[in-house]
Amino acid sequence: MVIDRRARLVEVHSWNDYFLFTLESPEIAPKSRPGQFLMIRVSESTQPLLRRPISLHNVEGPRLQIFFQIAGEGTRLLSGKRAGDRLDLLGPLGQGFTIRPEFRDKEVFCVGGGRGIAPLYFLAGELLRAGARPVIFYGGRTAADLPLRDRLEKSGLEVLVTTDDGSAGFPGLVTSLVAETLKKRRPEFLYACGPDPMMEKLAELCRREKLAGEFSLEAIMGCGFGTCWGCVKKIRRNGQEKYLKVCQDGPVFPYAEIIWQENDHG
Amino acid sequence: MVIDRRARLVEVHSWNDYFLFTLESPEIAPKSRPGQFLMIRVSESTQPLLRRPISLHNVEGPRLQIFFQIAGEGTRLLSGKRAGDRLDLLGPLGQGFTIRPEFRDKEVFCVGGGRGIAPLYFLAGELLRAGARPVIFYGGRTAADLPLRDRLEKSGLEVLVTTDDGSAGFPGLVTSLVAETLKKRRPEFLYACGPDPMMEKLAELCRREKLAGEFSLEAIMGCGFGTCWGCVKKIRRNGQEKYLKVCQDGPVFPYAEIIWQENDHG
Amino acid sequence: MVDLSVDLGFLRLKNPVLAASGTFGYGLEFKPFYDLELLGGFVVKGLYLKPREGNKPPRLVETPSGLINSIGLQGIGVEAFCREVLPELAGLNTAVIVNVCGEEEDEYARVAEYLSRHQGLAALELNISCPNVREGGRCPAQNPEATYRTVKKVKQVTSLPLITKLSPNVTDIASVALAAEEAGTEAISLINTLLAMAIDLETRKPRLGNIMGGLSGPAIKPIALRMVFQVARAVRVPVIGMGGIFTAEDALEFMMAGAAAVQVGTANFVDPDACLKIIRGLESWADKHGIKKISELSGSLRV
Amino acid sequence: MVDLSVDLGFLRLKNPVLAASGTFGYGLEFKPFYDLELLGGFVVKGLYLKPREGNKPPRLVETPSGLINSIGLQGIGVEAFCREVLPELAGLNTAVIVNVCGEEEDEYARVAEYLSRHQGLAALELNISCPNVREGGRCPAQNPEATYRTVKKVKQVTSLPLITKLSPNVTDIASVALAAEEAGTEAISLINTLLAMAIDLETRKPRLGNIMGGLSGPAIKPIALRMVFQVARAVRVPVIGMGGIFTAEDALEFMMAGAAAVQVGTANFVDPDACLKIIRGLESWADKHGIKKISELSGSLRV
Ligand SMILES: Cc1cc2nc3c(=O)[nH]c(=O)nc-3n(C[C@H](O)[C@H](O)[C@H](O)COP(=O)(O)OP(=O)(O)OC[C@H]3O[C@@H](n4cnc5c(N)ncnc54)[C@H](O)[C@@H]3O)c2cc1C
Ligand SMILES: Cc1cc2nc3c(=O)[nH]c(=O)nc-3n(C[C@H](O)[C@H](O)[C@H](O)COP(=O)(O)OP(=O)(O)OC[C@H]3O[C@@H](n4cnc5c(N)ncnc54)[C@H](O)[C@@H]3O)c2cc1C
Ligand SMILES: Cc1cc2nc3c(=O)[nH]c(=O)nc-3n(C[C@H](O)[C@H](O)[C@H](O)COP(=O)(O)O)c2cc1C
Ligand SMILES: Cc1cc2nc3c(=O)[nH]c(=O)nc-3n(C[C@H](O)[C@H](O)[C@H](O)COP(=O)(O)O)c2cc1C
Ligand code: FES
Ligand code: FES
Repeated sequence: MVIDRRARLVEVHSWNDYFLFTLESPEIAPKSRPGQFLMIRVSESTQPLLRRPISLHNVEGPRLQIFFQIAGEGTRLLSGKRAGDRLDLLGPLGQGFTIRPEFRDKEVFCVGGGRGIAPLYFLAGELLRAGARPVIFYGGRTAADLPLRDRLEKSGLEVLVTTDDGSAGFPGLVTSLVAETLKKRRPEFLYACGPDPMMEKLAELCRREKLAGEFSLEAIMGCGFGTCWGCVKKIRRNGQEKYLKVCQDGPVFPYAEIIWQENDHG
Repeated sequence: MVIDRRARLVEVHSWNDYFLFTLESPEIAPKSRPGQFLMIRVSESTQPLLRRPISLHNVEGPRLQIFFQIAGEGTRLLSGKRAGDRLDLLGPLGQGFTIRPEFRDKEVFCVGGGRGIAPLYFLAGELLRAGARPVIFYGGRTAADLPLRDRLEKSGLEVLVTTDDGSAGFPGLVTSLVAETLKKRRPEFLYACGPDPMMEKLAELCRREKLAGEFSLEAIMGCGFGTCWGCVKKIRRNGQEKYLKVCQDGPVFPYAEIIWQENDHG
Repeated sequence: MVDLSVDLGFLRLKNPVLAASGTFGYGLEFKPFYDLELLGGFVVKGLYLKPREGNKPPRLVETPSGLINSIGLQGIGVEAFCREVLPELAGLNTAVIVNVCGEEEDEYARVAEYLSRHQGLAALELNISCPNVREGGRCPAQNPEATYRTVKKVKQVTSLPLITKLSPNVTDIASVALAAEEAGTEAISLINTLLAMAIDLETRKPRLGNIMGGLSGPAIKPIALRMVFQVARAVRVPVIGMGGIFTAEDALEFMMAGAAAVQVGTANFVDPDACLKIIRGLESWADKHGIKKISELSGSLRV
Repeated sequence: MVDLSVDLGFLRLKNPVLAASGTFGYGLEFKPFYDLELLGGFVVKGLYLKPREGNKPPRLVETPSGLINSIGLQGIGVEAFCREVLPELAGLNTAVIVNVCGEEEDEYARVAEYLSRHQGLAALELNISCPNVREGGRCPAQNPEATYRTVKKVKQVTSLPLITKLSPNVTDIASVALAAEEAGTEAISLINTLLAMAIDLETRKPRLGNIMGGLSGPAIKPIALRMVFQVARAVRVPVIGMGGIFTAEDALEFMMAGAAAVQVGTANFVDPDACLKIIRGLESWADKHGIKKISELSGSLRV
């Protein structure tokens, strides 16, 4: 866990309100694992006050990438940065995804909804390196919400695409495609990142199919490094239900531990 | 008094922390008089909250210019704008300088300290147009604080320059040069804009020399158009001492009306 | 199209947006920016019996997302107001409300009485909550008994509807609201500014000539919203909410928390047409969300 | 080079900067960022007798230049703290202070008593001002009598120096401070958070699971500074100021207003090394201004 106040923004790609940043942070990049995240300072003033949590999208040597969507003021400010600017990063934070040796030569599903695709690219790369066969499910509202489709396909990954409005790939929810696919193929493990309702549905599916898996949760974060107790979610662990910190105990949790509460969706 | 939310920033010049912006505002420019000012929105967020008062530095057709120095967060944000950006202006505001017909063919002194030079360029232009002979006194701490020297001289104006450290022009305070000059030359009127201590000294000088004049005051402004009563200064008018609004009754006042209070300097 | 009108019982507003006292001058200052009749109404600057000088400058200091002011109710006094300004406002087809001040309880009553003899006012707003005129920022609204007494006295001398404006500088805002209600106020408005301070390190002096002042603006919105929520649950009279409202979304939060109408203060300085923008924003939010009457939203918070 | 040390009478600090309770975990979380011994000290998160679950999420919401939290003092309880954490802190050459909580007056005393049996603590901070654990945000520090009783009770069971932490949600903060002083507190710290609220328009629900929460950060600084000024003028015991301190300049304002030391809260989230930066900033400001001892600045405001 390091503060890098001068991470250089090397390259910016954008598609409408989606952005892919390449940053140089020789202190943070080499320590990073898939599923971990950064806390990024988006303003020099007091407005907005807090850093913003953004997943590690990819790492290569001293460089790291992030992929994000404009959701509000903070991400809008972030999107205004230009190549050459310096960013203030804190990271890498949290527990990443687990990659087990027994995944070798096995299929594993990686399900991303919307901006939830962000950490799965890094994950898929590591899975390939570990000899596993990742299959990416990538769901969006419309074709325009799938900006990473090309990038994923070009990496030699199997990518199954869905859109709510049918403008690209399988028409319907990504969860439906996963359900369909599970009828024919049985993966060793399922990773997911996306909106809570998507993940809740996936959890049901996995439970029914007795499939193990890990999901990455979002929460509003005060600090990102375990000190404010602001980001907790109800987690069932060792037989006990407790508020655990998404930033420190997560953001990745075995889905079976996650207690989906209706009030947590908003 | 108009709100122009989309005044286009046409051109930016800068010298260290001094900036000259050319803006296109066909609604505001033609209505503007020297000594009037704009209230400029510097941030889209709530920080800083208020608009910033900046004098009209010049006007030509639908274009206007402002000249400002970075003093804090607001002016720093303003300085970050680029050609092509749109600015949100409110103006023209306040009572400008008075130009009397009897100034024709007479010498008038215009004394500017630091950023206080801003409104005097516009003023000098109008004085020339009215047939008067403006003499500019331009004081700064060092040569670097006199970025407009060239521009003024190229306009065919008589420009007398002073620096506190002697790095350019007459060494010493601009008030000393005015005092020296008054021993030899007697202007019809004296205009001034600059730090309070400079103007207080000039007021004394003018009083002693029985010279009429108008000074432009600064005050922290809430609204800029007379509604908050936040910008008041003690003014002696019609035999009464009253708190008048700098934004609406000023910023230009006959110097004899201004009551210099020690506590108002900071 | 949504019906924006709201009925306060004693007063029908064409929309729930009023400009707040002290931030809207005597109203006329805003004529260059828009037609005042588009407003639900406006509250003119606080008036005493006599003209007032106001406090020593500097009177303003900006703070993070906020503004501290120590104007101290500089103004022309109620007589000059009725003579010079009121005739220009009286014919307007919008609710014109006067903010009534007093050094002591009697002066409130005398100002109210004086105003009641004139035509053209929709209501009086009793400003028992200004932190800028008494030693240490104290005001009657910090005390339920003083609140009760002042409201009662004023009610006795005027038949104009009374809105009592509360101070946030209290331990228990609901108890003050209840005291005002018991004394007969027709409505409660809140919040006035929070007592605050800033220091200039170089001079080692307070940044305000008056040492302390009142904090307003977005910084205080979360506190104001909480207080409106607490008061709306406690009283039966309508509540008019304010404190840091800059957007239609801000206004909607106050309405959901229980406000029947809102006031917009500091925002008028930043954007002279802030009230108008907020009214338009309410309209489009309501239309987008299929709201037929804006008043349905008041108190619609699900807790 | 300025002498940064400050003497609180009962405790000498190497510099006036403490990390505030609830924003610094149990201290250990900050070890990756800097050497904790560089701090004047730190206050660990509030502790009850037993472990506590804390409040229902969401627990945080950002507001203009501020943060509302409704953590509700989730924590491991004083026993686990003394067993598992304290041994790691006890040897540190800096002031380690524990923030003491209680459901009722007795629990405060029991937590204090339990802690007093252990080595390694410089002082206790009595948290009678948390708005997140009782109905409607109420707390003992809203009442001078309850404050007096609680402080008195705790004083009877501990010989550790006591810092009483006050709530800003009061009409007259000085009267509460005086009550704490009379009951024997060695110091006063203030302010805790301001009771606040935010609403999600789409769900029409409060943004916090707990409905209300406490506002902190730069937004509240002007209010905190005013209260520190009022309290420092009223009491003789040292005052520790906090509320929105993000920079050395902020800290200096609090000292000039009368604080002997300061605490840094929310800033620790934004910049994990905020305290360190503030200490360095104090040093360079003092050197630039020819200040020999930082403590000279306390109460140096010219009014
Ligand atoms: C561990 C983690 C990793 C993340 N990784 C990515 C990523 O790689 N790419 C990406 O685009 N986004 C990511 N997010 C989400 C991202 O942090 C939020 O979109 C962002 O903080 C919103 O800030 P804002 O100021 O733009 O919007 P705001 O105006 O603050 O909020 C806009 C909306 O988003 C909600 N929101 C605010 N903060 C969060 C949050 N932390 N989590 C979830 N919802 C929030 C608000 O309630 C509001 O409805 C991640 C979140 C977490 C917790
Ligand atoms: C009528 C008028 C015309 C002006 N014209 C110009 C101009 O043409 N060019 C130019 O460079 N500046 C001009 N100023 C000054 C300019 O408005 C301030 O420098 C600016 O508002 C400071 O904002 P900031 O956010 O950068 O600094 P802040 O951080 O707000 O303040 C920096 C310092 O400046 C002081 N200050 C803040 N606001 C004002 C103010 N309104 N007047 C005086 N001091 C202030 C503060 O107390 C502080 O000491 C003018 C001011 C007025 C009142
Ligand atoms: C400069 C200024 C002057 C004010 N004058 C008055 C006043 O005369 N009477 C009054 O009741 N409130 C006065 N207020 C308080 C506002 O009406 C309002 O209650 C407060 O500012 C909170 O709302 P806001 O955050 O929208 O500004 C004043 C506020 C400001 C900023
Ligand atoms: C997330 C969070 C948790 C807090 N927990 C505690 C606590 O356990 N005990 C306490 O006395 N104060 C607690 N506080 C209050 C702070 O210690 C401090 O009084 C307040 O936040 C104001 O300072 P700041 O603006 O610098 O944060 C907490 C504040 C925050 C933001
Ligand atoms: S974000 Fe602070 S503990 Fe998780
Ligand atoms: S700045 Fe508001 S009255 Fe002058």
